[in-house]
Amino acid sequence: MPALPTEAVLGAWVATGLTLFIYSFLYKDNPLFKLSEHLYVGVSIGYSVVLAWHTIFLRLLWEPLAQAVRDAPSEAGSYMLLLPASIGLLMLTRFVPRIAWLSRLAFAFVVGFGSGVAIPRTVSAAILKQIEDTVQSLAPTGTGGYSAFMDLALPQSGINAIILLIGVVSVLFYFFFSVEHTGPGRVAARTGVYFLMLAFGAAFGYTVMSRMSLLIGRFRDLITFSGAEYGYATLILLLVTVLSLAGWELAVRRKGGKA
Amino acid sequence: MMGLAVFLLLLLTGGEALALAPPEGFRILDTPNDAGKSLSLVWRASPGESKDRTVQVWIAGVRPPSDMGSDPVAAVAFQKVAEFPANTRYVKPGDFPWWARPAGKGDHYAKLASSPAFPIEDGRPYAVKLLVREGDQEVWSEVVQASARPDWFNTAQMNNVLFVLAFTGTLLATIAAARRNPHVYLRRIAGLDAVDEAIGRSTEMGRPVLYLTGSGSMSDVSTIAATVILGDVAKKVAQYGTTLQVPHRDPIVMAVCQEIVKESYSEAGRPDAFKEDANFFITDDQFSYTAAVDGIMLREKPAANFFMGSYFAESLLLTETGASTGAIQIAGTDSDHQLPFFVTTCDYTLIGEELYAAGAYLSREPVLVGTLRGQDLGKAFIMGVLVAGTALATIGGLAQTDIFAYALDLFKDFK
Amino acid sequence: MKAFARRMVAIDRRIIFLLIAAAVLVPLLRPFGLPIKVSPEVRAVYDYMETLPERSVFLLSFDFDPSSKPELEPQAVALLRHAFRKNLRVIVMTHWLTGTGLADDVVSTVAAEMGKQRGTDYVFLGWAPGAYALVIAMGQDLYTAFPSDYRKIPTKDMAVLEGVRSLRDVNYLISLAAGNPGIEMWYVFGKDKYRFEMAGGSTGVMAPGLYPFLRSGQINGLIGGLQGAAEYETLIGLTGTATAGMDAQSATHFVIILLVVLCNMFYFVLRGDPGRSR
Amino acid sequence: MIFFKRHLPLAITFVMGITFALQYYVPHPVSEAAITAVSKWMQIISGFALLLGIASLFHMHAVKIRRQAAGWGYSLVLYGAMLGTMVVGFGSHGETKVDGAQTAFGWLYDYTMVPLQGTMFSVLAFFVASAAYRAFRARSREASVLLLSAVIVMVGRVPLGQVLLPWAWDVTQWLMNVINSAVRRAILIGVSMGSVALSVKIILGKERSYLGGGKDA
Repeated sequence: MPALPTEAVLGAWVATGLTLFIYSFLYKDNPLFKLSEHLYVGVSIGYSVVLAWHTIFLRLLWEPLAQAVRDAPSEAGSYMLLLPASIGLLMLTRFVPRIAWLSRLAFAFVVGFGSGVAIPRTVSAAILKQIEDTVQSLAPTGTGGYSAFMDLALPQSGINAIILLIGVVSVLFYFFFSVEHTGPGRVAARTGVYFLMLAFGAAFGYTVMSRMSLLIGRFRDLITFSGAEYGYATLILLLVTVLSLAGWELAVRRKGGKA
Repeated sequence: MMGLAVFLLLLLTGGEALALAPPEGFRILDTPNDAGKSLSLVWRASPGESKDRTVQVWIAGVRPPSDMGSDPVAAVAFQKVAEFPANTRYVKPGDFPWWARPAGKGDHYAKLASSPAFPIEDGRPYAVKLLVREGDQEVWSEVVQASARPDWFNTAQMNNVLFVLAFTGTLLATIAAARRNPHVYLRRIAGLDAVDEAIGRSTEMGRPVLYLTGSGSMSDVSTIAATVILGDVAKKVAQYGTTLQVPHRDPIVMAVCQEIVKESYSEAGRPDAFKEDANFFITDDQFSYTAAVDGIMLREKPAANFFMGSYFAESLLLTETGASTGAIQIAGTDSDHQLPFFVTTCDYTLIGEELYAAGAYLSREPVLVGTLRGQDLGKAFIMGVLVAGTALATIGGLAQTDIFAYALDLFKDFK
Repeated sequence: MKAFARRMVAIDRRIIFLLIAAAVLVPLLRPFGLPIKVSPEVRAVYDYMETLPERSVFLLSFDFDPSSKPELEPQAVALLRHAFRKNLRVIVMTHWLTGTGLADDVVSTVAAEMGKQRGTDYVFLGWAPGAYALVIAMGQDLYTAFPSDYRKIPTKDMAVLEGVRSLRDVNYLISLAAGNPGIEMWYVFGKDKYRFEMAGGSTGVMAPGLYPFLRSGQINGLIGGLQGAAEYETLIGLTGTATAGMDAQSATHFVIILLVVLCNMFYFVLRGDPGRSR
Repeated sequence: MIFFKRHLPLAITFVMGITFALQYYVPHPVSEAAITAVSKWMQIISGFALLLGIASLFHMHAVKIRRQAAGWGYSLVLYGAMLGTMVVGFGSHGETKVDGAQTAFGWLYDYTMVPLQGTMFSVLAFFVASAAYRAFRARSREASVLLLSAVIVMVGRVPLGQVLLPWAWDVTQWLMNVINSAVRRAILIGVSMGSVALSVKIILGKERSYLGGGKDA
């Protein structure tokens, strides 16, 4: 087997170490965990700054602006990009208390635009389209007739359309606050609750699935890095982490403080 | 009936014997509700259309009147821009709403968009004709003319506009009504009934009440609701004479909560019992905060834990520890991804909008109450539409009629 | 009985941590390879990809960051392999800043493995800010939204983008999303207006919330979590990391179910015990 | 002054909101051009917004260090990591790979950020397990229904479950496509009405919390 490049082996050691430090939180909140947590936030911010600089300020702002000005220095349109840049700068006045109110103009611009574009699109995609798909003819027509109508396994079958309608209406009713949940209202609201619970159960199952997948992904890396070509990084670092935790625990106890 | 079948059979088998007829009712129009540079063709369906018969679209730009010859159409060169089987491009139900229908049901409708091969310009007239072919037979339609233009309003989305306007109007009306009378009827939220029980038990056991406001900032609706509910809880805590602990992650939320708790103690007639350090800041860091709160739960064993506001992954760690200390736990959150965990680990959970409703219910703040009421009316309307719409669609389906489309189309999404 | 239950409930939770670690480790080291059943929502994506003619434009948006890598990277790899095998033109981008490097790694690796050329067979546009504003900008003109790709090569005149002016020229779009901006935003601001066909791939956490959009046809298919990725791997006949992880997935699910059952048994036994439960 | 500080922002919000809500219904090229231009601007403005967020984090930790508040050492670590990444990043011209070879910036991303971010959330798998054992109780009829449905989905979604209990797969499909769709649709409609209501209130100036910062007077 060809030897791995040094930086890959080094990388494996760093990655494994950080992973194990974070897992040390399972024992309890401790300095190793806090260290890697802050390291993570720091690296993320650093990475974002670098990428944002290159993408926004160079690629989207500076280069097109310079290009436009070079091509047509006398046309006002070439300087158009200075407008959003100055609105953006207004946002940063937040840090100067005396003129902080100027940032409101920028926020007003952004929030106004965002609210405006959202209204018709939300109505279209999340209200009208959803109503359209729920309101269906329940007449058993088309191929298959009655047996297809009653087929639970077919998501679009008539019986499922009825269940869907009951579900949507009863859950909407559960979140309806102008009527007391008594009499027929109670039946509807209880139906809504059971629909909600079934769906939450499904969400619960999917969330568990998701969390386990993440763990599997991390463990796969740890297994890879425990190999001989990486110098048994995982095994050695596991030992180091456990020993450091023990040392820390001992030191804290001796000081009589609480861990 | 029989005669028709025979006729159709003749048409299919002895097609060659029958002469091909030109398309009937052929017309051309500017494509409605678009950004221009496009024309639409409409013609009626005719019997005998099959995949063996094809339709070709030929188009020519008509020269402007200035250099027009004696016959503008004859003088220009037609170009073939599209070809498709004759049994395609029918108008299907649902393609257009009844108030903006360029062609009747069952007609053919074909859109011609500008393309590099044949650019269509706005404002310039174009002549179009169809060629119908089957086997070695060919027949031309008449030549029709139209010009394209961009439109200023998409009439197909009229229902969307109406919905937005009606909802806005309702909202303004309900907010105005709530300003006049903030005590409009709102149903009691079941989870709130448990608050008394939980605080009562804390008092009996002589243990503190723990209240968390979530991870949101003061601009989140859920945090606002959480602080309102805190006011209610604090008042009861003051009345019962037990202790309250509110650990925080956000200094601003903490400052607001301090004021709220202080006021609650005054309202309860126990300003002397108020302690400044009931609200305290731990850290803004998600997991360190969680570890610290878990520590409080294990050491001080509060008998009632409240989790209101928005939560992320920390919810599970918090409620699990709380459950293990045997506390009554009441949660309320709009973080739907955490709701399943709250429901299984807490005794009562305010789900999603219930949290906002509880906030409005307790605070009687006109904008909150009015918004809740407005949304309620909207929901009632939608529930009505769903039930009535399904009934109409079913009756329509059974009776094979489209008459209800006039109502149903209003609640479809058209482009 | 009660004493036993009380002792069992009070066991140190670190024992449970070890149990779940074992449930992951053992199957990863000793896989047993169970067959994977394909759901209709995943098959729909595969079937649509199969209908696309060669050189169709396929846009894959990596709307996630490294925290969802184990779930969404296998999906991305499977989809890219399929797209490259079908000789589609592949455009890759991301809405998530911190996912940029990851997306670049994945697309470069799969392209190299399938012998595809950057610039002629695929392009990685990188990240750009704006989320929904970016989608609108792309819908009108791809080249002002992304004047150059991630490697700073101008996008104009790139062979892979020939004839592509905006999102209207995209044949199929899949957003692999771990949250917002993601699938819903691509629909609301993209597909709804610019009329391309689209599907979604998501983390397990997100998937249930996307079913209303699937049902109404707003997305034409949905790949959910690692299981969805394994199903897609099965469909294209190339087993990858997702399939390899499914045994561990099975094991952990059954451990969790066992724990829930035990929890409720002890809870049932201890009913009415003061201080434990009400 | 009050005009600039209070009325002008509200006016801007109102005009922008109304204009771009109406824009949706106008297919004319003029309207398309308007939204394209403003979207393009928004991209750049959101770049500054990102900067704003980063700067306030910067500020918060600076305060912590200066006051030597509890755990200020970790803030120092955060600073070091951030500045280090920036130096390396700008040194590599923001490139993670050059001609197929990894740059120092790329190395930093691949071996620190990716594992750190990935691990933070995988820790939750352990807590799910411990909560499953200690807290997921069928304490009411509702919670029992929830747990039952969760168990079926957990069985139905993995190969082992499909072998042991084949019906669980079908039930899971039904739960997801019918029950789950219905509930999510109702929630979607409700939440969307809430967000439309919020947008309307913002445009009409009835909701102003987004303006925040800076006193009126």
